[in-house]
Amino acid sequence: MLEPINVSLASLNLVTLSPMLIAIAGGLIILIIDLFKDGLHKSLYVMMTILILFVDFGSVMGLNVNERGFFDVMLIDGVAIISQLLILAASILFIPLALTSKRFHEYSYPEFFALFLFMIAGFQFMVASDNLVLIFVGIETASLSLYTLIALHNRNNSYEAAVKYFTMGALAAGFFVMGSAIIYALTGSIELYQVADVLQDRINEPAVMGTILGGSIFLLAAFAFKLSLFPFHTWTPDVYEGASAPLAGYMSIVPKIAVFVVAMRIFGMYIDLGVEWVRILILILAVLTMTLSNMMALVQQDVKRMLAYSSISHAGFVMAALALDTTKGNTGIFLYYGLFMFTNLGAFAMLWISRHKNRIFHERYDHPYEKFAGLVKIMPMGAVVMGLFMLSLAGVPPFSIFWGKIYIMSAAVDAGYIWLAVVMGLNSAIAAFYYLKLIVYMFLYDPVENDNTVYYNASKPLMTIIGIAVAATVGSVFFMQPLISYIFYMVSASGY
Amino acid sequence: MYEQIAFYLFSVLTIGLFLVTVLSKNILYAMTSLAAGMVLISGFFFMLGADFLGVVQLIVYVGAVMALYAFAMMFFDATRDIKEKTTNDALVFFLGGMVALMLVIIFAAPVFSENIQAMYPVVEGVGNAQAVGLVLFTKYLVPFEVAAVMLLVAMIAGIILAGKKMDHSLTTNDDKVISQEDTK
Amino acid sequence: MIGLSHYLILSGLLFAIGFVGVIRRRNLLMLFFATEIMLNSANIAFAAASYYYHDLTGQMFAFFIIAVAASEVAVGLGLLIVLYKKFGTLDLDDLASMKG
Amino acid sequence: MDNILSVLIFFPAVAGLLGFVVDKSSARVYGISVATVELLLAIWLWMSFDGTNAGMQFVELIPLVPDFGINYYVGVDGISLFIVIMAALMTLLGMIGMNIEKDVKNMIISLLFLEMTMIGVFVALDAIVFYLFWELSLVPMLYIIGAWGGPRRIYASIKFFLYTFTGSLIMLVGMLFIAYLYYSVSGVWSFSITDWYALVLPVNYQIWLFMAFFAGFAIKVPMFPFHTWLPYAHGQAPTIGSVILAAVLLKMGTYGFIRFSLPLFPDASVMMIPFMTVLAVIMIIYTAMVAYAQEDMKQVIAYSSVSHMGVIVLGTFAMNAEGISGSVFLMLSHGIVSGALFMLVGVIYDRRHTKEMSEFGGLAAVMPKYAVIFGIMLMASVGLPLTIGFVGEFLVLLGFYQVSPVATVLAGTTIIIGAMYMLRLFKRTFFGPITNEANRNLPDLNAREMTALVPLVIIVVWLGVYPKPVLAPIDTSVKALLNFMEEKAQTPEAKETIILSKQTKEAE
Amino acid sequence: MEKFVYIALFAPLVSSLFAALFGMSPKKTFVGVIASLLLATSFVASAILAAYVVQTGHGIHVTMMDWISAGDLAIPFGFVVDHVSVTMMVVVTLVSTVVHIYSIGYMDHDKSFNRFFSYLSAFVFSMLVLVMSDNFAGLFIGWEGVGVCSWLLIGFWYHKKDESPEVNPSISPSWAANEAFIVNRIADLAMLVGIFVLYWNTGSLQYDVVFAALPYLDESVLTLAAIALFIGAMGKSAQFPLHTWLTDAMEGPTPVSALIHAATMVTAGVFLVIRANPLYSMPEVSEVSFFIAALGTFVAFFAASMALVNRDLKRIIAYSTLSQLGYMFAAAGLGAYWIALFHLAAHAFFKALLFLGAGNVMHAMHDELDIFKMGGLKKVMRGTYLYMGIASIALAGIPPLAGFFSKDAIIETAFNEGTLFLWAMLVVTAGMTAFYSFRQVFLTFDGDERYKEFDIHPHEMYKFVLVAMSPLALLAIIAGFFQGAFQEFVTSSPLMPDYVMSEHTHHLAIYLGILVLIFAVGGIVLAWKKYGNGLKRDEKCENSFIYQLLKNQYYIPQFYAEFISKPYYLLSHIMWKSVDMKIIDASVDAIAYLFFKGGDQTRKMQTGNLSNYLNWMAVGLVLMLLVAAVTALIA
Repeated sequence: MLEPINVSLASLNLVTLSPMLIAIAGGLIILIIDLFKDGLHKSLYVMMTILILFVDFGSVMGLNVNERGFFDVMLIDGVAIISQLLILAASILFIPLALTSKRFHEYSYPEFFALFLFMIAGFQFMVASDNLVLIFVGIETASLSLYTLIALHNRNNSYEAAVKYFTMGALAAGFFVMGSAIIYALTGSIELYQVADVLQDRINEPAVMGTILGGSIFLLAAFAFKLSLFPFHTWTPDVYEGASAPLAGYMSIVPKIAVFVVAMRIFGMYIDLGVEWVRILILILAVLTMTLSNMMALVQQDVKRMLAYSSISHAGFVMAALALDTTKGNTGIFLYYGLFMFTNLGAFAMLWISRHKNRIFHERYDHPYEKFAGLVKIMPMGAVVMGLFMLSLAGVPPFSIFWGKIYIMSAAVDAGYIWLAVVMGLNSAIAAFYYLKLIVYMFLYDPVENDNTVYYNASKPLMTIIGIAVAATVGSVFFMQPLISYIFYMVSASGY
Repeated sequence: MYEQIAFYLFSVLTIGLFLVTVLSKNILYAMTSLAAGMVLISGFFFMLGADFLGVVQLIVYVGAVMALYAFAMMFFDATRDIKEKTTNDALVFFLGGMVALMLVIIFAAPVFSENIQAMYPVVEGVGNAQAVGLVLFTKYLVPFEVAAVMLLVAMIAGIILAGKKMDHSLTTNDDKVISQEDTK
Repeated sequence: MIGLSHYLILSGLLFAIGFVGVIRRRNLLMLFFATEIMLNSANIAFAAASYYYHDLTGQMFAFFIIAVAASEVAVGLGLLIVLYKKFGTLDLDDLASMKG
Repeated sequence: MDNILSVLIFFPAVAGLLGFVVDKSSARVYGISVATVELLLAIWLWMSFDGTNAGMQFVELIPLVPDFGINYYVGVDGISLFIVIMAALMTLLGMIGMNIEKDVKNMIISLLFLEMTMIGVFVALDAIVFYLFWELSLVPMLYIIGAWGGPRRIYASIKFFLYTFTGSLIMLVGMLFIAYLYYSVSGVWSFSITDWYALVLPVNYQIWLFMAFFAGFAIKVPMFPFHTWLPYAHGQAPTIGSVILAAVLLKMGTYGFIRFSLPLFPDASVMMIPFMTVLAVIMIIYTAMVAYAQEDMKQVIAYSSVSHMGVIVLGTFAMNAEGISGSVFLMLSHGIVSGALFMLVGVIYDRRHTKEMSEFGGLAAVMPKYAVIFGIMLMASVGLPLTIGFVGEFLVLLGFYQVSPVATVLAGTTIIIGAMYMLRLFKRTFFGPITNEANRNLPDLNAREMTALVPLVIIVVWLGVYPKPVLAPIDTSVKALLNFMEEKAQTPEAKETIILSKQTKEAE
Repeated sequence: MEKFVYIALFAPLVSSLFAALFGMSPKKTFVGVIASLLLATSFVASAILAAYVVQTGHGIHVTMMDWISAGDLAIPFGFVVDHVSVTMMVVVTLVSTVVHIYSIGYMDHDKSFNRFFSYLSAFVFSMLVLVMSDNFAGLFIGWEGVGVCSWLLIGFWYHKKDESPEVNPSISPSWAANEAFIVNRIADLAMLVGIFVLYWNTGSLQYDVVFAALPYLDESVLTLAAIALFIGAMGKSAQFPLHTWLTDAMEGPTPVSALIHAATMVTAGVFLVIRANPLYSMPEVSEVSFFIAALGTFVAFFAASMALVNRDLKRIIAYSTLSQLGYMFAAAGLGAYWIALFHLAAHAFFKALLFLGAGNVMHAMHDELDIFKMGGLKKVMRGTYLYMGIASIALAGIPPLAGFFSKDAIIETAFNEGTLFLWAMLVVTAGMTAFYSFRQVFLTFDGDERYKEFDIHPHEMYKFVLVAMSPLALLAIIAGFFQGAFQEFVTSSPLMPDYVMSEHTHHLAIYLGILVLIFAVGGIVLAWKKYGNGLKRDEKCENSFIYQLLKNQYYIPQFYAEFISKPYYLLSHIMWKSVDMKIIDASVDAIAYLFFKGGDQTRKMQTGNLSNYLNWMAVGLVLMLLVAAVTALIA
């Protein structure tokens, strides 16, 4: 017979669960409100969501570093806290973009906001655990919500995008479980700290190396898909194109932050164990990703697709930092995404502003370059703002992403990977071309059609969000010091 | 001895059934063989002492999932033979073969470790369901709850995606059209 | 005597079959079948390892995999339904309006 | 006013921001007023500058990212002082001489931002701040070339941007590596150049780092074979763009060599002398030949810029006070002279909307004042004594003779082939009968153009006859630099090659 | 005395600036007058300085201000008035004063009258800087300054158009100006190298410091410095092979030819060698010095030979200038610096006179220069005829005119040094000189009046011009008598070594003189026989190879055009079109294109087809697994 188990509530450390619970509860509240009263305006839900996220944010802020909770399933280390903060911040920035002056399909569903909150809870679970089960379930919760959110945009491209994303995601899930199965078969555990202990003992057994590597490769393939690394990136441009512009911007940041944290936990472990091949493979993937996606971005005719490829390239850039497995490199990941968040979201928000329902500039694309031709004449501030975002993405100082870039390049140099820093530099130069192309269209060409279409979707909340993004992009130099020192402290406190 | 016979029999059957699933042109055959394969897999679970898992497998897969697929199949009117363009079979089988080969090589290594300290050991004399229940509701309670949320998400997703509201897209219609629809 | 490796290799073979299905199938519904196979193959590996280690963790993982598989089916079918309503087909070769 | 440098940097930027509010009709006057104030501030800087002090003056240090060693750190010494003044001067005169109808306001704002970045580059003492201004300067220039340029302006502007950007990113890696080395030695992150100066680097590191910085600077200078963006940029840019580009932006490269490469990597710099010499000599002769074949007036001057920049590079690597001082002085003189020449070409372009030499001929009779000023600038360009052009060129060649007589003779051919293309240009444009009727009634320089050009003529003659007020502070700082390099150099060859002046030696 | 130094130096500058003020106005006679007065002032100041130097026996050294100082280099604006420079100053200011006055008449009808005076005075200023400077850099200022003024003045009539040599044997002034400038620049480069050598080995550019340090220098350094400086001198003094520009420079107005291309600027090279005589006297560089002498002799003969057949009035005189410069270099190279300087001064007077006379002829003949189209002009132009005659006699070396003394001394020096070959060449050249001088005089002034065919009505120059020319004529006649005094004066300078003939030569001097005289008179007689009674063209002779060779200047200009100018342009064009555009720029663009092409290729993987995407994932996985398996197998 089994002994009854006594668990004290204090030992569970339930506070570690609070942020996710807040998000889930928030989602449920929204569903309940919808249940009681139909036809409420989306602005209510937007504000509700913001408030819930705000509370969530506050509860994350209140967490103590390096605590485990709930039978050690929950792991609240510095990385978990920063990544949650970044996820929540990006979400708070994202959700007001629903308040456009035109109506779009997804925002007519209160469920949209509930799913959004569940998705955030999923991400939060992912980053706040080192148990592969919880990570897996978190990933799937978030992903399933995300597929739905994409499809809710409700036009042909969005279904196509959602289906593509879903199908490839299912394959990636297969990779993930197979990788986990190999790890479990090898070590008898699915908790990373124990896996590390066991592997540490077995690392010298001659035949095991291949198996260790095999397990890591399935996981790498799964995460490479989520992080859109070459050649697992193919979904990205199509999905970004099919999704609404703000969601595409959101997808380029939040899921990636979450997955980076998990990847950092898993592959950091492998690299620490001295499985050098993992590092080499990651570096190969990273370099291929940034280079090839840059090249593909060069030849795009659509700004949104260009930004999609550029996001892939940025992810490759950051992935290279992950391969370094140094505190500085890992700090760089969060710093980079913390800065990328504002700029990229701002850029996608600018596309969102210019989204027109039925004015077809191009039979296929929503945002062809031609649409932005001569923007400076039609909408000078808009052009300047978009130009700033582009310059920032290109890494022109003193705009935000420049600081992330040099921090990561510096990390590469410190780790002895000077060639990598050079490759990063050259890639930035290639990338500069396609960002410049948009600037050239906006500033140097004459408008194709001189009307106010580009104002189409603008509203006060959108302007506010863009204003915040601009302020963060331009004034980044003034908050770099606190940002770097905070992230560095958090990352090093978690031992990465 | 029985174990060996059972293993090899089940293995061959499972592989055969799943091959039918993957290669058959007829969706009905594919689905039926998939369901049969799932049943056989639950057989493995019983062989491996995971009774609870075996039962869940039977209920969820054969009961729920297969039923869903069956409904979907009817919805899509996919009972007829499906024409698929399989242009590069060589590549597909090469890749599949390679994956199989690699996995065999990887698993052929002496992966089993002697000195594993089981975290949640199988207790002798206790039913599998009971033991599983204990672990599931202590250690894996959080994932369990998250899985619940996940299922909720799946439910909501299924409902709204398949719902009628999706038939009229607010995204592609002009605002004037939408407001007319609203007033209806 | 049947060892862990036997089960693992079986799991690997099943995974490869599912894998072939995923990359070969052009009909989305049948493609989803293949993903189920892949998930199930992992289940066998988990259950086997769990048995040989006398550890329940593997069964836990397998349990969650089943849950995930079920959820995926729900969402996947939901997506397929809207897709079918708009495109009238499940053939993914007809699903290539975005490219380049 | 101790923070005059910050004022100098940010005054144009603030003015640029406020410029958005100024009405289009008054933008030009606004710009000129701002630029005038800026020039006066720069002159004030000169007046309060202590010419006998070789070190950095008016230093300001504000931590920006102390954890990462990035500070807002600026200061000025004899080497940078005059380039700053020149930047302010050329901006002002360029604005005065500017003849643009389209989007004047945008142009003025761009110019003001450009001025900020130019001054920032030359006073920055923190590598990241330097890099920041360096990259930022590309943006307004891109706009200026792209928005007001010729038919292939977009190609030209993108080429300009990307080429420079690529090189400087490699330079950035070099900077990060030095910072890392500094960190590993001292345990503190720092990007301040003065801290780096204290760092003694192993020679093999020095060579790699030298090459990294070379990538950034060489493209900017632009050195052969990285120069091909320049003819396009100049060819397509509006007059004001060419003026600023030639006068100031190119100097960033050579200034970088002096500020970074020489003191940070003294051994590598000495080892690289043959390499740099070969490139510089090719640059001088080859581009001069290319200039000779040009049909477009502006292209002649564009290629001549490359050729003259070769002389500047050569002087930088002379490793003696004569050569380096000459090089710095030549930066100034080239800035003034090429700026003036581009303005002059602009004058004729405004009138005829063509720059082809074959369209002209006999202009001397029609536009005598123009011809006179062009002639003076031409003579300064070919290095006639008692014009500004001679002093630098003479000192550079004199200095470099100590390093390599053969290379000096080859480089010295610049005075021959330089004269060849310039005289060909002058002859085809100004001499001969008036063959094209369209030229017969061209108006001579108007008051606005005279206002822009006459100060340059005065400077050309003044600094040609009496360069001392400028040369002396430069020389003081250069001697200190050499002294420092000699102390820091590790290899005996380097110590031997770096030649201190007798006065410096005696002072020791 | 210092103020006279500055007056002498800056009066021409003031004059130039004053004239420049009116540079764009129509002709104003007072500009010319004031310029002439200022030049005269300069001359007077120079004369006073000369008197002072004669009296006190030592020079004046003033330092006006610093010019360039960097590193150890310190170059002041310093001026030295010593025996050598004061001689030059007097000659330069005198000739230029005369030329200024002459120009008032000559440029009478030119619309750019004021500009002309500005340039001319600027030239004089530069020339004075050149001769008065106390250091090599200052010399270089003047050196380049005269180059520019020469460029301006040769190209003074810039509005004439280029014509191919077949249409018009003379070339356009602007072309000639550029040629002169560029050829001079080639030599200037060498001169700069010389300056660098001296600086790096002596630490200074001041004459006194450099000369004091010479004994301590290596032979190679000295040789290099001597060669480099001499190449510099060759350019300015138009020595072979840099001589072509001088004849082309005759495209400038005639007063310019008189001042710059006969009396002053072209002698700057000689002046440099004289100035740097401590260097050239060093025993280590005796070979260089001998080369100078040999080259001088060669040029004397070579130029004279071309003068024999030329039909262009000014070009004949230009060749004669070239030839006489050869004489000067011969003397300087042989160590007879004071003789060279003396010939320089004497030559300045009669050659300027000759040119100004030629200018009168041109004025009369409406810019016609072909002497075959003249003849019999003595009837209308008596004064000019007289002046030209005197100058030609002086040039031919007929006693007692100046040329005899100066040239004979050079020939004697060649004999004295034992270089008999040089001596023989110089003697023969003396005969040729006489021949071509008088060929020109006879063809111009005697014989039949061929100009009438061309409907030209010649007239004599203004009276005041003729009066202004008289000092030159006077000096051309009497300068020779001061040979002794000059020697005594100049050689009293510590920097100027004396040169005296050996006893042996002294004994033979009278015979040598008579020999030269025989050649000279022979040349004149021959010229009279051939041309005294009008032009009789000899087809056979004119078609002979030698005649054609000489007429075409030994084909050297053609050689330069074909083998230097044209290839250079072609090469430049190739460099631009093929190398710069097709190779360098194209490779930069190719890199960019490569990325584009790569992007175009890579985007093909983005087919939009989900199945392909899944395949890509599979490929990625398999590739990575392959790595793992290989690792496993290796382990």
